[in-house]
Amino acid sequence: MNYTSTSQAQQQEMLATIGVSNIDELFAVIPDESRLKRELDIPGAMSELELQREILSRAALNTGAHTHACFMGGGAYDHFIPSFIDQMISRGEFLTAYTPYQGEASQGSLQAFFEFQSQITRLTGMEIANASLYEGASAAAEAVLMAINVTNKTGILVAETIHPDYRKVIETAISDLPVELMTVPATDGVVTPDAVRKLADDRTACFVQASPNCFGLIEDWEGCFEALKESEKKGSDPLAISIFNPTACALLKTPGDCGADVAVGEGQPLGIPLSFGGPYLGLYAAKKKFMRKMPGRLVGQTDDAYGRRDFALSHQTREQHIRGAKATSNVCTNQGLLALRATMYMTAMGPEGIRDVAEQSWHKAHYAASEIEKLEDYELWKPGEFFHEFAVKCPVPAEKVVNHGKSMGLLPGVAISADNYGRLGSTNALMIAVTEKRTREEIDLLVRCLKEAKKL
Amino acid sequence: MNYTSTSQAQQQEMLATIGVSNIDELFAVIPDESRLKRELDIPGAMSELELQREILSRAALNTGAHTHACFMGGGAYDHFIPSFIDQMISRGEFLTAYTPYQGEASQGSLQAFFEFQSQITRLTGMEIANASLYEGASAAAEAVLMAINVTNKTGILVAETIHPDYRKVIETAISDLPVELMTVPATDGVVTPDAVRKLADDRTACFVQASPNCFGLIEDWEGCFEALKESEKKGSDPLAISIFNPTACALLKTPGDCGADVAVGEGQPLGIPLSFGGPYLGLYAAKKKFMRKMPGRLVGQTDDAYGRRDFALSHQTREQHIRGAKATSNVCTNQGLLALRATMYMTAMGPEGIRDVAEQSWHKAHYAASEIEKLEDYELWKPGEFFHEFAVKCPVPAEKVVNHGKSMGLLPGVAISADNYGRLGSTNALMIAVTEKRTREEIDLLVRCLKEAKKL
Amino acid sequence: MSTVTNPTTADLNPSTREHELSRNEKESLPTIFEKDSPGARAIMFPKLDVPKTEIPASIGGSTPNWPAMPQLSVIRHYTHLSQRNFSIDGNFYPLGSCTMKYNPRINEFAAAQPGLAQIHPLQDDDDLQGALSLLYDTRKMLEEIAGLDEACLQPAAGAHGEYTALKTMRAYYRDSGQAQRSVVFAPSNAHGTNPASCAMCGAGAVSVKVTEQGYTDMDDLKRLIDLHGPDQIAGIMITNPNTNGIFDKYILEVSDLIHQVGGLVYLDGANMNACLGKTTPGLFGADMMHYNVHKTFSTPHGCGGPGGGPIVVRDFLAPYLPAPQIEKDEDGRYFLDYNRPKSIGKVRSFVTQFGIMVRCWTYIRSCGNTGLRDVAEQAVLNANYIAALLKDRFEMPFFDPSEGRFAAHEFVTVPEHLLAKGIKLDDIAKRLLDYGIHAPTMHWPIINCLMVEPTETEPKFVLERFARVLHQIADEIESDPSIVQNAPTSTPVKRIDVVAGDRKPQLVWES
Amino acid sequence: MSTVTNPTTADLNPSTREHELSRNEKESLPTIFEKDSPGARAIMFPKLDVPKTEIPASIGGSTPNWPAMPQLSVIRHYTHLSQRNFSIDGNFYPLGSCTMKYNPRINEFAAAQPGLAQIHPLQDDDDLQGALSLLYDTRKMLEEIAGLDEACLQPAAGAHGEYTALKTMRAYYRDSGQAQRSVVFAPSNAHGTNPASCAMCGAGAVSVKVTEQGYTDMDDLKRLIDLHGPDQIAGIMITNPNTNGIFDKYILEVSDLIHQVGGLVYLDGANMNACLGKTTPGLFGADMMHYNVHKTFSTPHGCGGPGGGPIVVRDFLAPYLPAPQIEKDEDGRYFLDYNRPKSIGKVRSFVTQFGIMVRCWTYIRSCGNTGLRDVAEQAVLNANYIAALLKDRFEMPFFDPSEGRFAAHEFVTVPEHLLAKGIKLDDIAKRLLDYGIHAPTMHWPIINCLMVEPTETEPKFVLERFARVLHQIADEIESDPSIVQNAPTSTPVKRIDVVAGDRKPQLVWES
Ligand SMILES: Cc1ncc(COP(=O)(O)O)c(C=O)c1O
Ligand SMILES: Cc1ncc(COP(=O)(O)O)c(C=O)c1O
Repeated sequence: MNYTSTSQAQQQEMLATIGVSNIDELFAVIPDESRLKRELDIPGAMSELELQREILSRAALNTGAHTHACFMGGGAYDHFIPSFIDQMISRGEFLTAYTPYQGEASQGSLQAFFEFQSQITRLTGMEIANASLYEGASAAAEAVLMAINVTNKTGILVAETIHPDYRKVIETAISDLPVELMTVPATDGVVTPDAVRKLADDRTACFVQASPNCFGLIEDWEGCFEALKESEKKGSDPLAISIFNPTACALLKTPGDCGADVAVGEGQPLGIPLSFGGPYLGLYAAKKKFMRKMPGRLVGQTDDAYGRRDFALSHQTREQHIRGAKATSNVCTNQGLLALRATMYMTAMGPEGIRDVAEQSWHKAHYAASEIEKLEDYELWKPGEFFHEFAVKCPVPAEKVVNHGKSMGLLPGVAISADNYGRLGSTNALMIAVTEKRTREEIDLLVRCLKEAKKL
Repeated sequence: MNYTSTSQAQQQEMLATIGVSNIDELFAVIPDESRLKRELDIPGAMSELELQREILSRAALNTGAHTHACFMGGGAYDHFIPSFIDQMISRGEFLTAYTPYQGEASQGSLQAFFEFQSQITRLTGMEIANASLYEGASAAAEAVLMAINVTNKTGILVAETIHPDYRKVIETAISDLPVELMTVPATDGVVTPDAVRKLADDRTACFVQASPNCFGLIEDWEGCFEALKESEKKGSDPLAISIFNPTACALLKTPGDCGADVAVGEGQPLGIPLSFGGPYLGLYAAKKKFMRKMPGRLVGQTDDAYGRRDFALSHQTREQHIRGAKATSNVCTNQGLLALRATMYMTAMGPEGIRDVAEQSWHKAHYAASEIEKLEDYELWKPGEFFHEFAVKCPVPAEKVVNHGKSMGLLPGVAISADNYGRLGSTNALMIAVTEKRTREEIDLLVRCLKEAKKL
Repeated sequence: MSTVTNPTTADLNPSTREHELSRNEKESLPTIFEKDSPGARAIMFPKLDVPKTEIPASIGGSTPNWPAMPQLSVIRHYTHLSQRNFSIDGNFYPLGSCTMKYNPRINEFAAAQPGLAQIHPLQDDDDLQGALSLLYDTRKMLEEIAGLDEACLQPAAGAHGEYTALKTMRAYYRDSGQAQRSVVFAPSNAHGTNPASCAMCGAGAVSVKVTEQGYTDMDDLKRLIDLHGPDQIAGIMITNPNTNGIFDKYILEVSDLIHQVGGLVYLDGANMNACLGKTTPGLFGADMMHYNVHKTFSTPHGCGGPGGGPIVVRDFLAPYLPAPQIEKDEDGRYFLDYNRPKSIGKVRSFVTQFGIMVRCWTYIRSCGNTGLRDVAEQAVLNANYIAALLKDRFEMPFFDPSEGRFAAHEFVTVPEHLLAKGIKLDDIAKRLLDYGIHAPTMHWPIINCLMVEPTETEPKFVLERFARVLHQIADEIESDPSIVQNAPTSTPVKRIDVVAGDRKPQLVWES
Repeated sequence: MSTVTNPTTADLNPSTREHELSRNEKESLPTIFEKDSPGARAIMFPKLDVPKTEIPASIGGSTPNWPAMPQLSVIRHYTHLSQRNFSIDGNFYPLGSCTMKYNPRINEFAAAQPGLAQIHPLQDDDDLQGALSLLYDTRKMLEEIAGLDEACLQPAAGAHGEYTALKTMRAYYRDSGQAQRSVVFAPSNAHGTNPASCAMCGAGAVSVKVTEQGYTDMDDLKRLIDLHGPDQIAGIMITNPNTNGIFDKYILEVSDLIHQVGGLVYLDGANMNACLGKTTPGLFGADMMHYNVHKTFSTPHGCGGPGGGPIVVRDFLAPYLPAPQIEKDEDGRYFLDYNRPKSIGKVRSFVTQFGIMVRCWTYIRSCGNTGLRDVAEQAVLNANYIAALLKDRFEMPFFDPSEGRFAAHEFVTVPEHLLAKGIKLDDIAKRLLDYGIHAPTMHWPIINCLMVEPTETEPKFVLERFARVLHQIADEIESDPSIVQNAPTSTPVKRIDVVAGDRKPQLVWES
């Protein structure tokens, strides 16, 4: 079923109008040696009935948050999603519209993106925000590229404690550029202002710091960004780039509160399903002065021919389709529908609702941590405040705990070994995330799981 | 969460405008002894998060067509449903609209119902159809009531082989009326024209016959209706009422082909989920001459003030809100959204698609029957042609087969014992329905199940 | 057909274009019968994987006939159709007696779960404990809210509930040697389904007068009892709050009187939204009642249905209810009980509008005990608030705060002063559509009235805007009646000629 | 705020009403910031069931601030917003180079399955064999359709694919001692992402001329190779069929030339819809390519995204692709392979736009091998058909059947004759909106052009109507240009002043 509907008789009529006798004449320009003279080696067509069956049977091979109580985080969190979102987002007028270049025919998406931008700025305490990038890590890389572009400097300071994937994506992004990445080392799992002070100098373009960081710990953005800004005296004007978690922003100090120039983050917690890591939502907010340097689409409020308020894409001259090689980024297709999900989520939850999510996640995570600390041979791996995720040092390899948990209907967390955390990892370290969705019963079961795993 | 949103301060403003000081003043008229002075004894409010959890856990306690290959029928069939229907039907403009009394604000539903009526007439070979009744059995009862009303006669002939539930619903419907129900006996599982001839006389109001009947057998509508009409000579003008299966209509002779005056049926096979028996869809079609006697809403094509085509409810003077006790029926709320599902299904499938469903169901059911017949000690219970459902006589109680099937991932069929089929049932009889959704593999598994069950 | 494949001028005029309609389109939309794509298929099937069996000519028929469409055209067709409807999701919908409250999406989530939507009605009880538990809970909660003893979930809508209850009532009388009792009273403002249901049950519906203040006319009731003879009285069908939008002051007197003569009181529960947690039918004398779960319990109206009409009755009537009943044994196992020898039988196939009951359960559990009471309070407050904002200009026979006469959850207005300007009630209703507001219920229970029910889920600003719009329409009528007489102007079609439709009925597509 | 709670005249004028908008509403819709319902909650949470832990003041922040809304208002807001969009589901959408084909709903069904939508990206491979099998299949099918060796599913969109491929290319050169190769050619009609991606990879994008007939200018390419020096050439990014809507006649010459100087050929796969099963990039010389699965493979555009930009490369480039790769071992077990020592690293978190790849799998398996070829054939036929219907009146520089020059799956027209009447290209585009048709791509690849891509899923009658409408618009321009100059008139807003928006930018709500 390929969704075409033109009958052979109709095709003949069309060919006659064009003035050819068969479809292959239209392809005549393709050089003979470039023609595919066999059938593609992929299976034959399937009916929708067969597809439904096949998809259900593949899906049945997976366990996940739908079958197990999920304590996994590491950048993707199992939050509650209001039921209406799936139904609303599947409206064809949202699902099947293109980028809103034709403003008159796209006021729906434009206004939604404008509201999204406004909500993100209010959530992060920043001045402006774009209408989405691919996902968190590449948004962070875009921030670094903007910093290079804005400052014309070469020193990229990155906190040791940003998530290893974010670091890799930044490394890849700058790999062909004449800049240098320097790691700001952590003490007890967080970076200190002193460590920043030591490395920031007249070549510094930016400093990137995540809070919560890759151990779930809350970093001292305020102190570190202040330390960074001291390098102004050394003749640079580096950008403070914060990587934030949008849920945490409703409870803790925001990037804006702490003096960030740019705030990037993964928007998945805002009503987006886990979906094996994508499609997610890259959030990008900044100070107003970077408006013309920012990547991604911006929607602005404007007027129509009758002077009535409406919305349109703004500052398109920053973008690749106008500016080509001089564009602020190559991004074109973004994550529009996910931004819509996020704005629906934020509107429905309201600030109080997001605050509830953040508070309950906080309290439940802290309850879990305190119960785990009571267990013999288990301890929190790092000191310091955390939000809703924390690292536990287990007396056995974390894999063992994870496997035991599965048999109990749990996904106990993310084992952060050298495999995924490199030097930062440890065979016995388990990252546990607790969202508002987890019940006390499930947390208690997790604690039992840890207790039992030790003895296996 | 009760979905209200008025704050206490707003309530105070509103009360002040009304001129009272608290809400209870508005309820003052309720006599003291009629006031509920305690809290309702039902649980406290639940959040959506808790509801999602609770619903999923209750749903998980059920097995069904989503977990087992379903060979159950008996009035509800596991057919393929195109994926788009669920998404389209959940559009608020369909889901949350009222009955289309305000035509200008309801052209969407009106046109859809008009198209539905038109498709049902073409499917059944009848001249007109209404926009739905509750479900099949009560639609059959409505047909009998119309026959009484139209003919002013008292004899209700009912084929012995209509589904026992339909019979019960008809019995209940006429229980307070001065009419008499007579059973037309079956021979080898079907009613013969002769049997009809014997009972039809000058008092006959109607004759009700289902095909496929309660054994899945195809009845001789044509012959029986002709025999019925012979009673015209005896001074009556009875109505031939056929109970049809809409899928079968795409393959077999239709009620219209066979001279039915009224055709009623269960519309569930037209894209409606099994959903434990409801909400389903009562189909009601008739000859044009019964237009003013029919129950249920009718949508007609008409014009607006500019003479442009539009649609409106038609012949409302038949209905209870205009005619009260003289209405053709008491029906008010009907099954609108299910009629929408059905018309979406019929439009998407197209006549060829429904024919495919009917043909594949036919061939697969006949394959299953022939394989079962090859089994030792199993046989088809009744001779005669069947459509997609047939009764098997098992060497063991049918319950045993059913239970064995469950352990193999099958719902092997409906055991038609005295419990549900009364005199027509048999402990060892199993009704097996095979739709286009069943694969040869599943059918072969069913055959194995029967074979094994014998030995348990 | 020709509109589809051949260019026509209509096709090319932006205001009468045919196939690709923007959402502002105000013209007729082609029917599926005008959209042929020969040979197209929106859905295909797998190749048959079993041997074929010939279909005997004696039983075989022909394939039905309507145009084929590709999947894209199907999607567009229904998308365009949907865009031509008002709905709660898009519009304020103050239809009196219809309780057009918000339909929560968690309800839809619930009913769509495969473990609920894909279960067969004839599976064994043991395999459906989750489903049966939901039904059992629902049954019990409906009993509690009614203040009555036993619920039956079988009826598919309110009218079906009336019918089922009347059948139950008559079976009870037959069984207790009072088969002669066949007179059923209903106030003159009763909903049309009440007398129609009586008729279906062979019971004579006798209309009782309503007083000027909108209550049951006790004198008339007494007169009628005498007239028909006390031992002929089966009972009364009464709506409370009644369709005049007020709690019937004499409800206890009415039920006492009926009970005294040996009759039964049936409560038409369409207006239960005003009662939830504040009173129960049991407390004001009802012996039986129906709910409209599509009103009170937020299940969607779906362009006219499906609904749910569960009934609840007192103990002594329970044996006559349709079978099966949903029960729970001592071990906590749920089961369907078919063993009801005195039952009236069945009023439908299978057990109930299951998907609707799942939504009903979800809603009641969402609200919770005090939340339901708050629903009733807010619904009543909202109705009175609008009434108060309008009363200076819109005559309200049954609303007078100065005399302590308040509305329940809805109110009735007969705008005589405006009608005196020569306009028709319809004109006001159609003009409301231009403001994006669905018309209230019209001409019922009184000729020339509007019956306004805002429901509890509308925010205050929506109520205020509605009042302002009605004032504005009153201004329009006073300054230039043609404005409302030409309404609606912003709907996809202009004023529809319903009468013409009835004169030359065309109920199916004719090409 | 005041618009919400206080009556204003605007609020009462049907044509400027504020809160309850019918679908014909042509006025501004209030933003969420104008819809405060103080204290309202659309969603509530359960009571906390664990002891509280105090939040230290040193880290605590304040609650963000925007208005609360009840659930009904939320639903209405997004329902109303949606009604202000054109979409494939509602409109013909002939956007050149965007391949706005029908987005099948079975794709959405697939991606929404809990077993696919609720799996965590860091679960063990063994617990995700279903998910990994879908990705592995997708990878293999994309390799086959490309005629290249190894696919990488990581990139989130076409531009991201370009970026990933260029990074891969540069890593390959570095690893093979040719780090100096940094000149990347792109024809002057290349999509803006091509040079922008080059810039992000520190590669100089050099523009190559296009001939009058729309092909790559071979002479210019040779000249540029000489100019920059053969050993400086990293490669060329080429789109084929190109953005002039034609298969590049010289594609083999181009790739041979680039290969001769040691460069690589990158195929921008935006136009793969015209190639499916008819040719492969591998067969015309590409070494690497990206797909836009939101174009070719029917995943929805979602108001701008998400997309998917998987790339496929030849064997010798594969070691440099991002990790992880989806693999299958001898036992048929699927796993993620992180062991790629030469990999460029990562271009995103986790593995891929999983939900999009599920839709892509579903679509490819739905079409099947020959079905994909038929897609390409119908897409090309449809484009040529429209071009043929329009060519007498709309100048087409690259379409001339009499000379055997046909369109691929899209075509470009520069309506000079009409523009000469004093109208702007925009006027035609906006006038199309009035007919319910989305505007084609404009001013690209040539100033003043329309680029029309109908896709294969549009039925013939839609193509014909589009042609008729364009003829009609031409008539309008010839008779009275003001008609098109004042367009659109039937959209919710009139012609938007984009320039003003850029002058006084307001990018967030200010109350
Ligand atoms: C007072 C009253 N009674 C009965 C009914 C009939 O209920 P249903 O439409 O559910 O059959 C209605 C419905 O509008 C009603 O308002
Ligand atoms: C030719 C061409 N190349 C590249 C792109 C960019 O792809 P994406 O939007 O998926 O990033 C596009 C998108 O429109 C395109 O048309």
